[in-house]
Amino acid sequence: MDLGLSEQQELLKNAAREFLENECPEQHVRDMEEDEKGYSPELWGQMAEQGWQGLLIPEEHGGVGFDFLDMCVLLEEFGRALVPGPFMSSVLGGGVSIMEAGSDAQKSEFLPGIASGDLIFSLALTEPSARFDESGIECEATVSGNDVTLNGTKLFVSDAHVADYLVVAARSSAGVCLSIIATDQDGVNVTPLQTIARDKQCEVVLNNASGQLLGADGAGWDLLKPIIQKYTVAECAYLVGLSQMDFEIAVDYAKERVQFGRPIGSFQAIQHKCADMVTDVDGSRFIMYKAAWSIATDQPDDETTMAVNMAKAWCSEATRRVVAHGQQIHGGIGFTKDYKVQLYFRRQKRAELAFGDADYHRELVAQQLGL
Amino acid sequence: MDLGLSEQQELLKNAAREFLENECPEQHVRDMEEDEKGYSPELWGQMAEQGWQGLLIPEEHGGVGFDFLDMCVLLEEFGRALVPGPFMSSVLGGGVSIMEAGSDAQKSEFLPGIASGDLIFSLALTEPSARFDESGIECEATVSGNDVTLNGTKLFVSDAHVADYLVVAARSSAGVCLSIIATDQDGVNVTPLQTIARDKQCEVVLNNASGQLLGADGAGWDLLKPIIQKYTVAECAYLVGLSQMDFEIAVDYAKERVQFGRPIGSFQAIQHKCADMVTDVDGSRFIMYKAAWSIATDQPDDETTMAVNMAKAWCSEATRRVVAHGQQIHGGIGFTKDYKVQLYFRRQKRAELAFGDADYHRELVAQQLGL
Amino acid sequence: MDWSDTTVQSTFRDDVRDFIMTRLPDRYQGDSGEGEDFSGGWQADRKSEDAKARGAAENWAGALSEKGWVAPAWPKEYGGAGLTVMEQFIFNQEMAESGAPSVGGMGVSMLGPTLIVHGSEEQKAEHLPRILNGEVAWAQGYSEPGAGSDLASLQTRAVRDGDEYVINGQKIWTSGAHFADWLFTLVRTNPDAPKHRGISFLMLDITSPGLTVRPIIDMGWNHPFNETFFEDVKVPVTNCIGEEDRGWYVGMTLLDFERSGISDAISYRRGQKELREFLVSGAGKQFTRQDFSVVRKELADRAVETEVLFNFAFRIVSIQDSGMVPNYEASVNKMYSSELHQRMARTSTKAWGLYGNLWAEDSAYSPMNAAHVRDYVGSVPHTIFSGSSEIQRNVIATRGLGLPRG
Amino acid sequence: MDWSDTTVQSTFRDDVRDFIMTRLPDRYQGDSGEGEDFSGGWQADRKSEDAKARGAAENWAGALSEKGWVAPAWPKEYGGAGLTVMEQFIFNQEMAESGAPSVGGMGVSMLGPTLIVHGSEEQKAEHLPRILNGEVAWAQGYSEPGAGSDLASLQTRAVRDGDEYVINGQKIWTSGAHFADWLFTLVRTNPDAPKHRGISFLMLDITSPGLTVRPIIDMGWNHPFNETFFEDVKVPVTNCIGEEDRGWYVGMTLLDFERSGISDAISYRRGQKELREFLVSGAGKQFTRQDFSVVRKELADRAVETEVLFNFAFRIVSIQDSGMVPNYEASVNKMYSSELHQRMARTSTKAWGLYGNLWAEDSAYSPMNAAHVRDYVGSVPHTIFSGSSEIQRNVIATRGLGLPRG
Repeated sequence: MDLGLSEQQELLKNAAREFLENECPEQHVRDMEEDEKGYSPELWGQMAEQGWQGLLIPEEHGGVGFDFLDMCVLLEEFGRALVPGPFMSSVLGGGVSIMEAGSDAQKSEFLPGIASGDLIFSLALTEPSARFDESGIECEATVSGNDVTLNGTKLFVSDAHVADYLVVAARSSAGVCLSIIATDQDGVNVTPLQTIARDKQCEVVLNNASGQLLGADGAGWDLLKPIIQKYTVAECAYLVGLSQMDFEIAVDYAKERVQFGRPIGSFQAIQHKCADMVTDVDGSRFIMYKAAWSIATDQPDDETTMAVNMAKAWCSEATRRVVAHGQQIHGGIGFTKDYKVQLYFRRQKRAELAFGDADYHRELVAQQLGL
Repeated sequence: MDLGLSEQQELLKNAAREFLENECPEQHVRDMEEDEKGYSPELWGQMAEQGWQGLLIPEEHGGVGFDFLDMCVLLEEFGRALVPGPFMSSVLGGGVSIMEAGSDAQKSEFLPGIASGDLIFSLALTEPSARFDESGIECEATVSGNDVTLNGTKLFVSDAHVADYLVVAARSSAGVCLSIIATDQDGVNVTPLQTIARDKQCEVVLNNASGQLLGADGAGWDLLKPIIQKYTVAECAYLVGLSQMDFEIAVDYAKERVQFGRPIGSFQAIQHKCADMVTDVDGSRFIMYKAAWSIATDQPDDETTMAVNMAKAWCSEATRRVVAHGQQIHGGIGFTKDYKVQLYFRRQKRAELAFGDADYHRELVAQQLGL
Repeated sequence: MDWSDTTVQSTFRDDVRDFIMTRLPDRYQGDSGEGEDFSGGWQADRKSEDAKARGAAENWAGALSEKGWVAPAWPKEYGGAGLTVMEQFIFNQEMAESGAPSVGGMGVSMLGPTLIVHGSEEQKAEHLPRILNGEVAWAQGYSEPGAGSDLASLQTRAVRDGDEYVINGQKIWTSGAHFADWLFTLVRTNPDAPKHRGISFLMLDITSPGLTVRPIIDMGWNHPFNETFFEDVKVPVTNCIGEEDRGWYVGMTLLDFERSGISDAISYRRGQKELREFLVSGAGKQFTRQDFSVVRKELADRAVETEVLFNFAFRIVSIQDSGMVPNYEASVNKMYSSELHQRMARTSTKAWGLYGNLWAEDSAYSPMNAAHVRDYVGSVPHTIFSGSSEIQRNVIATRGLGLPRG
Repeated sequence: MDWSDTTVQSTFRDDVRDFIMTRLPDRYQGDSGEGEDFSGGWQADRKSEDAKARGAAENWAGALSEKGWVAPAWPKEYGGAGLTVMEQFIFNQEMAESGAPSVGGMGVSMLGPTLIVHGSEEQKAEHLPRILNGEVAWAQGYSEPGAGSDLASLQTRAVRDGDEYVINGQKIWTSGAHFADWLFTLVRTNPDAPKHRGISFLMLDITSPGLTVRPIIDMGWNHPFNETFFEDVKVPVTNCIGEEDRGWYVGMTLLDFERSGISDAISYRRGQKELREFLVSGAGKQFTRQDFSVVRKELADRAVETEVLFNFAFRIVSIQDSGMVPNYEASVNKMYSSELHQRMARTSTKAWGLYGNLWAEDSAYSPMNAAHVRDYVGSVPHTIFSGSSEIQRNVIATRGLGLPRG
């Protein structure tokens, strides 16, 4: 029993914080909101030099070979700094998918590129039905040997407009299958959507797009399960960092802002909001890490599944409460575009919704509780 | 548009408050918690002298002939004073049932006795299934002409142990039927249950109990609808008065109780609770009166139904929030049996549950909203 | 107790309704209200580059003006309609039900009544007619960066120099200043007096030299507010309303307006109805989350809460109609309405699942033109401006319930 | 980060578990904990009229004593087990999981450690052994009618008279005093000093002349608390722990106990599990409300929240295990746990619909012996005693987050 970080994790965290404070300041986040690509290739390269895109990837494939807990430590810092760009798309959506489902050849072909940052991947999971379950996969796949031809529309695909490859979940005659497709082909048509978080989620229309099978045909849904679990917990880690920073900004503001001759943080109404915020943030952190630990240490399936659903159920709501309090504590200034706290408010919503909000996961918890 | 009381209602309210402050003080409420009957026949008689049991009953049948809104004004005062005893059972469960469903002969036979307080009635609606809908009526009725024979168990029947007659909802070959049965017969076996509110809810076992039909055989459920609606709103009125008083007690305490050298009511944490309490109480009052007005002025059925469901959905939750805050503001003293505020906390739960809690009525609201 | 109209009220309601039906320009038909940035409202339209918008604003102002309904609450002698509180309420109800924009903005609601109570005859003669004929739109300059909830600590200085005040300082949250012609503002004329007693109430032309209006873009990319900077701005002393240094009390004048906030309740109810209808429609179902039942309960709660808000509004007008002045009740309305607004926006956004991400109004993928996610952001300041929820609860507790000040 | 035991921890856990399984008297098997009025606990049993209860209390105390586990946290030199914080945690976990009652009450948890830190050798020699062998049970007399959250304003006076203090005043909420033999209390010895600096920490025999213990019956008809009245009660000055007038600091001694509150989390989880199992069982279904789906979501939420509480407990012990002292984290635990307790009681009660009325433990109509409606009442003071939620939030904000005091 130990809820502290390991020495290696502390190092990773401190290095990430320092790096991101320098290289991904608020202005960068704002710039990327207006940027067509939504990320800076230069920063992307620097992150790769830090070994981050390859953090989870084994050394034999050009990565660093850290475990999933370590990745969550890093992603907390990403949330704190609101790092824009396709990091999670490429690392979780691409890297993890290939690690979980890929052949040795595919691992050798793609993982080094992901680790080095030379390749950008994304996971094309959801469709206009916006469902997270197996029946949500309706995109048509025609499988012939190792070749897959795809027709259909995938929606809310993060960063597809800058991805070199997509991991696509589709439905073949054998069931759900995964495939890897290159985006630079005629059959792939990507349109970014405007979102509350000003991130890049895309419509991807597949019209006889061709690619290669990833994992066995028909095994796609089983293969997706650990991928989705990791991605879900990764979103929780992002939310933890995001809400921690929102909370810190709000507490700092409450100490500085004076009204009625005293700092507003001396008023009980503000103090108690701050107390609730720290409770929600801390609660989020540990329930997220429990799920991450459960994955990283390969705990029994049912325990891991429960831990993941609980984490996303809690983090989705708790961090929403945090950013709402953050806005209220700031008063008018917090509502302006120019002040930083609103960046956190808007981005919370994206991660809250990603892979299902609290209601979705609460339902899964209820089922597992035998209710 | 006018949300104020009429002159007559002001008079009724003031008279009731003065009477109850004198005749139904806290000690009386406490005494009746331990009393086997649960009410004082003396006070019961005095209330009848005030005309209260007959408030709704037409003058031709010995009553005062006020309308349902007036009754709710009175019941607010009952809630405020936590009046123990079978008033609602007899007046709403008996009087209203007979006014809605009774023949002229039945009205002449029973209403004067109800109005004078000589007869006590109660409505035996729910059963061990604890359902409020038509399918919850499973008690067997055998109807022959005007005679009804009953077999089954009714549960949560208020004040049945002191009632002279019960209005029983049962199921005959024709559907649901209502009947009036005397309690002083072998086939009626009444057992009071111990409750959180220390009111008297009873198990009533019917074993070939005989009585007379009330309304047409098979028409019982339709006849029950306006009875249940009025009873439900009456419970809301009781809750409004109860929560108003709980709130007033808490505000007074917050003004008097000194900690850290100042009244605790000067702390924002307490002030904001009080502000939320008054919002909940006021919200309860007007949504209750809207439903009562809708009934009293015979607004269209769908509007009345919606108003009633909304009132109980809101009042059930809002008053629970009020009494919870009331306890918290009082700190330790509020938890003692000897201090008055706990009486309100416990009684709120009974009325919250009566005729369905917030969740039950919220569901009905959702249905009517087309959801 | 009566939730329905008297015969007289009902006749007046019919008049208003007929008038709106006949005279409301097409542009405002079926409109669901002004945008967060005043788009679609009278203030924006009268300064629009689009001649049709300008025409609609002008026509509608003209039509209201004929009936004296630009300023329904003003006394008739000043060109208002002199409506009773209950008539104002019915008027406002019908305007809100039809989504018709009001005309005259803060000139009608704030500056005019203040002038009527505290202004000199010259001031009234100069300004009131130009508010009523739509010639001049007003903005309010009260808040400052350091004076928000604690407004009386404002620091913008006005120094008397002969027949003029010279103003230096900064105002913030001057809503609609970018559509306004004139500004009314509170400034400090006596820095040595206790904070409420050194403030004056001034009017000034927004084009005065030294006065700069800078847009504040909000977190929803709208432009509802401005910062206003004063650098040696000169204002004739005749533009001071009421006595010098007594401006706090001039600014706090309780206006004889109906203060029910009924239009919020009406707009919430309409919004929820539109949402529910869309949700169960064919077009809506394609967006609706699979596990819709989770939202169902919340939608029912929001409907009940809106009913409570209606009653709070009815209560206020009942109090006023009986000749009394609401106390804490107006604070309850403001607090409850703004918090309900935020809950409603959350519930609505939740209904769309992943589609709750989408911001573009014109995308085929955005359910109901992304109105709800925009409202999720746009409702954020409603618990902050015009007296934050914290301030409202303080007021309810101390002024309303008599709890001792902290 | 690790949610599992190390090998060493796991071995110790097995030891504790084996011990409990072997030695726990039948009376405590499958017990789900002490009642609100201490019924079923060691304190009540040792004074019970029922010889079997007394025997069980004695046997269990004896068994724990053999292992030194009556006072697991005390240093071995004083007869404790000298367990590390992590061992204490595991011990407490296993005790809670099995529902085994702890022994020694406040003598072990409060008075003993205070004596160990501040007591004289004579005081230690006199009192510690009698706590460990179960001979003396202690109660705490801190709060007064006028000194609740503001404890330091306590007024019970002790006046030095030769070798004795003479005490006059009143204490309240002296929990368990009706089962106790001795009382430790804070009294004012110097009324002229600043309020924290005129308080002394005294021990006294509960049978001292002039000392009266009166039951407080709570709103659930239980008797957990007492009022204690002092009329010229005489206490030898040798019963003062630490210096005179320094009692506030003696009383606030931070004890080297594990402070995770893990037993709450364990009892909540067990309670929820029992409820869920009963709800879906045949026996449960007959009580369950028709529209059960409304409770389903809440039950899931409570389960998630309990997981959060577990982590808060794990966090505390992790901090302590690494040699640091928890700061605001213990306040988070207390506040969160007590508020969760109330939510849980509401949710559970709601599951039963009308059956949520029933109070009788022994009625066939009471689902699960009316445990939930009793808990609905019984959980009321949990957000009040031992530092109310308001106080905890103040502490979190000021001590934890460094916000300025109000």
